[in-house]
Amino acid sequence: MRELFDKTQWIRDQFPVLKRKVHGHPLVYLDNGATTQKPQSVIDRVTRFLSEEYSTVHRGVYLMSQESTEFCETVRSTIARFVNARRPEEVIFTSGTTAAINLAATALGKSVVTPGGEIVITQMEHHANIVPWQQVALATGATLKIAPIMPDGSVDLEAFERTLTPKTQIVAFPHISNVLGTVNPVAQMTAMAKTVGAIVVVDGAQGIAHHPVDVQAMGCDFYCFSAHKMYGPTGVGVLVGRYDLMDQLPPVQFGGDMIETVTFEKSTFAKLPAKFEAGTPPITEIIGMGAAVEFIESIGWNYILGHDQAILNYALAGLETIPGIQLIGTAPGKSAIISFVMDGVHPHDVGTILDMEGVAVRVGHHCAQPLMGVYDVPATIRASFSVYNTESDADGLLSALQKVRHYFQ
Amino acid sequence: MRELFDKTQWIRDQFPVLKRKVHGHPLVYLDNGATTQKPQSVIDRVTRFLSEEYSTVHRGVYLMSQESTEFCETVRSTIARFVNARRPEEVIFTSGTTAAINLAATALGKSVVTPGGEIVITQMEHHANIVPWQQVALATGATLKIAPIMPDGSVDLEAFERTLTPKTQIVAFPHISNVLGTVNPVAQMTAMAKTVGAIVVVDGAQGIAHHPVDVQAMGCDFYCFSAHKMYGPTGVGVLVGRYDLMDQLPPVQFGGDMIETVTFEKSTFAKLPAKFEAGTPPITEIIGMGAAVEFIESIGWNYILGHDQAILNYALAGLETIPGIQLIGTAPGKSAIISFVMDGVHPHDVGTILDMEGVAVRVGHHCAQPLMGVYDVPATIRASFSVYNTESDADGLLSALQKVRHYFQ
Amino acid sequence: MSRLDGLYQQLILDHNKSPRNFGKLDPHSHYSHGVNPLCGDDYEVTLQVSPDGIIEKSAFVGSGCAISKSSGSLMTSAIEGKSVADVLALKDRFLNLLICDTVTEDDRAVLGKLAVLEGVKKFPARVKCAALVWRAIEDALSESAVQTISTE
Amino acid sequence: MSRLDGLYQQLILDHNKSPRNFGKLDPHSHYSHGVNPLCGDDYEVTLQVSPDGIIEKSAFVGSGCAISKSSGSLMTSAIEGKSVADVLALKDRFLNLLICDTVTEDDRAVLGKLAVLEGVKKFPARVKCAALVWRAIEDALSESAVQTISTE
Ligand SMILES: Cc1ncc(COP(=O)(O)O)c(C=O)c1O
Ligand SMILES: Cc1ncc(COP(=O)(O)O)c(C=O)c1O
Repeated sequence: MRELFDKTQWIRDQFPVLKRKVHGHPLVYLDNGATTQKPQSVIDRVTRFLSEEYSTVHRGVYLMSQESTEFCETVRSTIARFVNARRPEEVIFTSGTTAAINLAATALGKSVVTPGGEIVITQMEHHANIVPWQQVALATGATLKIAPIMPDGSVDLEAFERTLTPKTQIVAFPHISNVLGTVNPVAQMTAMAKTVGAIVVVDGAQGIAHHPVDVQAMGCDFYCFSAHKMYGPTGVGVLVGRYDLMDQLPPVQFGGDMIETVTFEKSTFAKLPAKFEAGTPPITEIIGMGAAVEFIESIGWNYILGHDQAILNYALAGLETIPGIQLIGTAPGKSAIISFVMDGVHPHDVGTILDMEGVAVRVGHHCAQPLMGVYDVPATIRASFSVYNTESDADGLLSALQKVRHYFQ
Repeated sequence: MRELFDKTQWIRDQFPVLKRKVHGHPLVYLDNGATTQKPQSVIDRVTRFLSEEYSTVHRGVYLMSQESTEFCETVRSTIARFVNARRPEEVIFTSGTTAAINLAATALGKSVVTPGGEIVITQMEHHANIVPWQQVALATGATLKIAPIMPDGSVDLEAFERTLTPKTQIVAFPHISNVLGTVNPVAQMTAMAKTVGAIVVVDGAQGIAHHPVDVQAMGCDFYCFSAHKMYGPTGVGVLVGRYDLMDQLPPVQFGGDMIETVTFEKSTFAKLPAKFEAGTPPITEIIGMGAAVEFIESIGWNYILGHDQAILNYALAGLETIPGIQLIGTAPGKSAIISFVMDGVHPHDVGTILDMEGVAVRVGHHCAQPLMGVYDVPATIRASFSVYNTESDADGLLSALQKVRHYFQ
Repeated sequence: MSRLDGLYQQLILDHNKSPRNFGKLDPHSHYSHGVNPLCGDDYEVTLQVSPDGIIEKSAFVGSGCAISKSSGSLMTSAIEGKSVADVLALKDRFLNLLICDTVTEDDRAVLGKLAVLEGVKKFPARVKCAALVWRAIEDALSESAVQTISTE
Repeated sequence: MSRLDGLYQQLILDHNKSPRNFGKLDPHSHYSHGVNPLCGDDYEVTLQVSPDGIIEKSAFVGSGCAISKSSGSLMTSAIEGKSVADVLALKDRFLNLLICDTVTEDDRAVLGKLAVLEGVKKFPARVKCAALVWRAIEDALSESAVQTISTE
């Protein structure tokens, strides 16, 4: 464990923002579930691109545009390798997870979902994996069905299986819950969904930076994520989709680069991935995302997984010493996302007091209002950890919570 | 004119990429219609944000998140002022022009356009302002009607007026044509469209950095643009829309931040602008876009308009000295976008030879295939100028074109 | 006094722990439902207003943070017996207290115990918490009194 | 020789100006339509193939850059009288010439005049121009010969 935290210092040094002070205290950044900070390598890559290399993609015969195109296509290949996609064309750049899920939902809603069909999601969804499916259900006359979770925050697999019927057309669930930290057995759930022939969409927003992703081993049809939660830029994300399926789906956004020919009467559409990438892509952000993947690979999954568990256990042990804390989400093998409530104190007050101590956590419903209903809490406090968080960050959280107890006995 | 070009040097010095060499020649960057380079102030703002201030928006009670939120909302206000919107909530952040037009088209397609209705666009549209409307027409049973242009590349206003009927529900056209450089009389065309009660959508991709925009004076309902064509980041753009209209339109993307309440049964949606901004926005890019607007304001419209005409006239005078050049788009008062073809040489060959001389122009159909058909050319060469282009850039273009003539007499 | 001490004063913590007038008046003449979707604060405000415009009774119920809850408790305690016009004037003075630097001793005197919430001024993100029940009562006293209102 | 001189050799410029076999064979036994949507190159290739698999006549027509047009002219000149199998082998050798560093003198001898397009190798963005008509003929000779093909 010592060794783990030594490497953490080496990692911390790569994140300039971590030197910041907040209200006079060193920043303890524990809102990684919302977004992660950026390493120098990502910042530098973006700066260099903008200062020396910036150009548009696809359309230029000139050198700089060819270079930009190559940079972006190299990132596509890098990401395809990172998630073990079958081919680079399975990687569609979007503006983020939300856009990726909406893309998949809209395309599937127009082509796969039918009246009387069923869409299955779980009780632990982020709004981004609820509302698009509600809309598809509304538009198509399909039914949205909710698979329940168990008190510890893991999916009730037996109930999940019973929710699946021959009418199930889509099954969507998160890789990792952004509130509970639960790591879902994606391959197993996908296999169940496949027995009824459903298309499986995995919300990978919290998964991509915390667990190795192998879309082929998982067996899912779509996997969605955002760069900004994996040390990369905002404004870009990815929809990884099975080629043969996506090839059949209709495009969703229309404009330049996604067409083959346009006449005023009729347009024909380009092949994958262009078909789903209308307009000028987030070029700089894609290039920064490539550097983010390289950053993750430079750290390695061994460290990431080990550190995640170490910091989780350390923080949980500390939380036990503070009276009146109730954990929300205690599934075995969960990721280092800790949601909790404190007896007699509203999360909002906790958030303010923690902030005054330099501790950044998120309080609220975490875009998972229905899940709050399941646990019958209006909101939770969420501390979500990342590769650069140390024991001392966890200590900072704990002593700030003591401060909360000082005001709210 | 001398004075203008002196200021240009001061401006050039702010763009680090302009120091670059290409194939041993100083870069002559004339693909500004595709995307513009970035000034140091934009690069620095992005770098500082990522290095010292990065955090998510909306959801945090902690200081950094409040700061991020304030940065982004300040940019919203800045942009509202920049285009003279009625209120900041009329500014919706999107991932770019294409996304903005698609957003408007999808929302209007679901609520305003009806079978038998008519959508009017012009012959000079970019694919981004054709294909989304084709799709709306297809989905609703409306008809897409095309208003013709005159040989010089200006809209035939009489014909435009005749195209409008009481059935016209939407009228969409560009502020400035990306191929022809034509500056459309937006206020006049909007007034015509309003006599038949149509909703007016202006594609401002080429307008925003080249002409002052006043959406109230223009009278249009929507105005769309991308940051990357106005010295700002990729991955962000804006849909400016009339508040009372947008308030009535259904949301298009679904997820976090755009909801009011979510239950598994039903969701209700947030007010403007949140309703149309699902998911984590392009935070860094929005902040960079704010710096881009400040950059434009630091230069001032006087310079921009004067320089645009000066460089246009200088380049046109030079082109006259080269045999066999045919200009595409010669409307009076046009912007500094010069499309042309050369007798006996395909644009693609011109592009390659120019590139070897360090001159970056775009060759092809410029995402305006139907317009190529109107002029009966397969493609054009396009040199598009920006605030940092000098007489010597124009000279570079001309001597490179002489080189083309060396190969292709 | 630290900024936090200024925010979480004993009186506030006390009203948070034992909110006065916590419940729903039945019957009531006026009603409003105030929510802050971002942090989940959610209160119902009910009033019994006499025909001549005097707040005879007021109550609030719901859930939320210490600031919003103590604000509800302090508000309902402060307004009983006051006229509608006086309550609306008090509301303006109170909202002013939360955001303006020009609060006078006179203002504080009129606001009485309510002035204890002035510490919120140094926490801009919490202003809407303190204001929520006041927005709700404003709404309840307006024509369109049955709507749900929301602050963000 | 400068890179540009290597690309725009006299023979290429000559075939661009006066393309051989420029037109459409009617009747024809094989047909394909090749387009490069990005730069607008657009050609139809027609063939008359004898029952025993010999290319008796070939033609191409359409519009595009000097590289694609001269490539069409050189291709149609080179393949007449050859067997389908030989043409497909020639195509492979030609595509190899455009992208590989391992081209031998032997390759160049077999390719003959076609080897003049080797200068394209230094212009990766132009490889698809030179390849377009060859992709079209490959397509014309395959089973699914009536499709439009596109290179990007
Ligand atoms: C006139 C016009 N409209 C729309 C667009 C699309 O903009 P973007 O690619 O940034 O979405 C462009 C630029 O390519 C344009 O020039
Ligand atoms: C599980 C989950 N799904 C989806 C999202 C949405 O991601 P984004 O806001 O980047 O689109 C998030 C993050 O907010 C998340 O945690």
